[in-house]
Amino acid sequence: MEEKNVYQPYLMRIAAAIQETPDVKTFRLEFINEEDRKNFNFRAGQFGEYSVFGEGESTFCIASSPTREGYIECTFRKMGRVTKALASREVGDTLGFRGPYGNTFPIDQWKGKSLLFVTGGIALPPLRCVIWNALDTRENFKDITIVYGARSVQDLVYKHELEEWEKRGDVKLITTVDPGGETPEWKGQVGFVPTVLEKAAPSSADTIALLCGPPIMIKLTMPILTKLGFSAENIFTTLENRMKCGIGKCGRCNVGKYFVCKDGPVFTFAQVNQLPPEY
Amino acid sequence: MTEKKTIKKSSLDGLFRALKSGGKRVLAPVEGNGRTIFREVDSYNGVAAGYIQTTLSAKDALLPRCEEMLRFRTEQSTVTMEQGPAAPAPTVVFGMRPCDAKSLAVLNAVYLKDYNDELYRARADATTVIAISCTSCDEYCFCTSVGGSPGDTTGSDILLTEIDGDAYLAEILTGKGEALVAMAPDLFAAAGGAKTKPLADVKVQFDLKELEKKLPGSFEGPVWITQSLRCIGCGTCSYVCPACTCFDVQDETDANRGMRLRCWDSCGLGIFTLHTSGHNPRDVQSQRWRQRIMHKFSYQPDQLSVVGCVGCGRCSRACPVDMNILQHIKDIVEAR
Amino acid sequence: MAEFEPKIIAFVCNWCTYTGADLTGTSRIKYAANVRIIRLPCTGRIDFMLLMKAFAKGADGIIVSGCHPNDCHYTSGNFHARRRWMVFRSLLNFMGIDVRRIIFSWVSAAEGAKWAEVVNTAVKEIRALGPYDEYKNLSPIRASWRSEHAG
Amino acid sequence: MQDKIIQKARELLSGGDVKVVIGYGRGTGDRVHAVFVQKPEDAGALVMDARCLQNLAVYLPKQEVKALGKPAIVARPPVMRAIRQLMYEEQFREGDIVVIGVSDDGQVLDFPDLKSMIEYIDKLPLTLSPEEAAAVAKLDAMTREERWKFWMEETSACIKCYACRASCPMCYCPRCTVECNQPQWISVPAHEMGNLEWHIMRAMHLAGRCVNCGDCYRNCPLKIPLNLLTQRIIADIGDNFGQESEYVLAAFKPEDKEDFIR
Repeated sequence: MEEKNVYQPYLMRIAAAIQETPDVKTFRLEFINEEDRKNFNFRAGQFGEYSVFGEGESTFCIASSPTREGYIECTFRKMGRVTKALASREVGDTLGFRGPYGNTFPIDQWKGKSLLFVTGGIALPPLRCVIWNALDTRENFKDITIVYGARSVQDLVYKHELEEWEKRGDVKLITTVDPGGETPEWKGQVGFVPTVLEKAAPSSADTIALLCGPPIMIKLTMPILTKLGFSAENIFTTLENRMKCGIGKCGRCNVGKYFVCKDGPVFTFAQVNQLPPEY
Repeated sequence: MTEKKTIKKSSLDGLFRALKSGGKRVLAPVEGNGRTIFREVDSYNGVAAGYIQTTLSAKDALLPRCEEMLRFRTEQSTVTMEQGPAAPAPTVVFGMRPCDAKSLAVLNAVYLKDYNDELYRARADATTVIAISCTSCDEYCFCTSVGGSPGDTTGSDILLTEIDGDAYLAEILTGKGEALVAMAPDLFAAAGGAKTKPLADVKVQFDLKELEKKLPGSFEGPVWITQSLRCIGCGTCSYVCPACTCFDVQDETDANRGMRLRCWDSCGLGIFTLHTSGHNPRDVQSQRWRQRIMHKFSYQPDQLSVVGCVGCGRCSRACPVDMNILQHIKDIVEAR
Repeated sequence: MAEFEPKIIAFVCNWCTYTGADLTGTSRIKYAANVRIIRLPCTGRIDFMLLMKAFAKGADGIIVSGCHPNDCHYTSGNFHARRRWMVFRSLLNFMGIDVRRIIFSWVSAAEGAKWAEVVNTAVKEIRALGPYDEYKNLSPIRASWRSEHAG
Repeated sequence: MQDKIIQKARELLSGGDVKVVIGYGRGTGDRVHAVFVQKPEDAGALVMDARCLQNLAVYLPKQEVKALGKPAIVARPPVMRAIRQLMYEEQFREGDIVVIGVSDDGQVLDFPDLKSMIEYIDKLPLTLSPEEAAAVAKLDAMTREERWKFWMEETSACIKCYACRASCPMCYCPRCTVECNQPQWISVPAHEMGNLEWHIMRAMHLAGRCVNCGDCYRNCPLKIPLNLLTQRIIADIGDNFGQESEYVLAAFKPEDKEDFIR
């Protein structure tokens, strides 16, 4: 007779952990309860609330692709109370997960188009979900271009996957690090993402752009994308506001009449431009 | 379906006792130490009367200031969920004002839309509201400006209105109300021609439609800074508000047992939206004040078809720095 | 029924009391095992918040101890601490918190025997006062635990 | 008195150095509230009477008020004490603020600089009024159990709206201890433990700094007598450490009382 408490997380076991950078970690989480695993599904762009019991919950996107079933992955930077606690957890430990929440990237509508991913630092994880989703259904898309930058070589996340993408013939990957962040062995570009993007000048014809990064990067990259011929309707991003509930109740992520958690987090820049600047 | 009966004021104590012995927790306004707040009572003795408005609303009954969301136990690397919060006690809230009863519509809209908040719903289901219509008001009241009235029945299960002869007219509005009457049927008499005393004369002070029309265009206006320069950024307005619903979530532990708690939060506090990185989408008080007004009078009407303000005037009464919401709204409506 | 064994948290300075407590051990002086020692650089670092945390987390009593006046490794840490303790103790007392449960002492590095005596006396006194449930049960998690076990 | 303040404000604003006068003005109903007068011709809006109790020093660190430029502030003795303490804590320097002083007997005081204001206020030691002292003594006279019951009853009414903190000129930290969560020093929710911890912490962080303006109590929506806590501390400090213009808890005397230490 008792209905499910919407705030009750699934119990998850850490199946694998990767130290991406000195302060960024990726966990692969598997459902402890078989029933939960069977009933669970999500789509690219959705997020969840990850619990460290006793410390609280933290919000991240699901960084793995829905095409890879049976587990989810999350990538986070050690920053506050919960992420510090998360970072101290190890393979085999139990965490909580609530979700999936929020809207999705309309990948189905992008069939037959090219995709351009522009991202920096810790903002790659939300797009990684889409990248793998697209790569796992590669036949549905034309060109796939990824422009990814970080402060330094050390700060690049998913280093192994970057290598893998590099080696694949069907992805054009441009990696860059900020001036001064390169190492002697660094073979990628040196420079800020907007500059590198402008130089690479990918075509906007029949292309969807996905832009995700720190506010300053977004601010400087938007004019470049516009110059390259992208309309605001064809540039997608995922917003990140402080959240507690993830389901439109706690009130934190309210921007204008929308809740980033419920009506987002995926928005086109045409939509973002209509929002009050409170994100 | 409204059925009308009467109940003598002298019978209220009997009613309280009947409710109590029938297994109900009865909350009623009690005055003392400079505040009138809803507290659990055993009898009608000591229940406040004649208050224009209680210091805090009865929101605590439906959305407690601190509420258990879930419970867990940790043993090394494993976590087990424990039996969650006990079912809320069947509760009667006596003496809400009609504006407060109307605020339940806002709580319902927030907590039951899209994702059903079972914690809230269980409390709402377990709660019966006996409201008392207003025969007096003060300069802070403006229920009639936001679609309410001193005798509004919205949200009440039973509405009491004073009649001559030290009695109340009882409008039994819902099945829950009927069930309460059935617990002490002898205390209620037929209404037959009962004449109610005049209700408070709360004047309409602004045009709500005009305000809703005006707000989206005034986001960038200077009015927010001007109005909120004196705002000191506490959460009083939100916490005394019957219709404010925002919350925080906090984990607390004792050795290997833990609890996740939900507690009130306020958009007036800077930390509400502060990211761990230090970035704050609403960095200064004027933005937070704007959010408060926009959320109640623009976003909620747009998204939930409900106005997030019932005109109880508590925020204005309690504000340390006289941020009078009515005055501010009037100024916004009148601004060109 | 077994005698109540109070949990006591001792906040001590690194230079005097901690070393003194070490001496108690090396001198093979036995003392009550109810005390968990937390070593801090100086009594000046013993913030009142630490004491509150100890009570909230279930301590029945607290010992705060450091260098005698004029012996502070940092010259004046204990003098500053003394003023704050005085104010804090008075405030707690004013709020109805049982200040008999907070024992302040000066124990030097040479006073191994005094440390044992301070601890033993504290344990005896706090045992007589009983568990400090009044305070620790204020937290909802403790309260719910309590009500379950009462039922 | 009011006319003198208006005249002074007008002069200051006309002079060009002062950009805003923080004072009291007519509020809604019969209330007064803080006003921020920026033009000499608006100075007539300033009010000064018995209702003007808010400690306006609370606005001095506020970002949007700072943005208006150099302030002059209407200051009764508690406000002057607050400014003195804020200066001691290096929040302001000489020349940052102009003070339009108002003495307890209603005289408008002309302070050419903050140094002269400090000299003035140094001569007025902070003591409790007989009524305040009596209220503190009443609690002192209770048993510990009675005091505990009293404060449990009072603090359990607390909703953690932080009006006490927000209205206090001494609570200017950009991040309050209750917002520090590594570790979580104070329980955030307004349950009995969280409330008690909050009020102990608040009072302790004001020890030796509180100017006894009474805003924490006046502005508490639940009328919890919080100022009794800081008043107890003021009395303790007066009794034990004497009156000093410097921050007494950053100072010490070798002979300070230690009868409670074993």
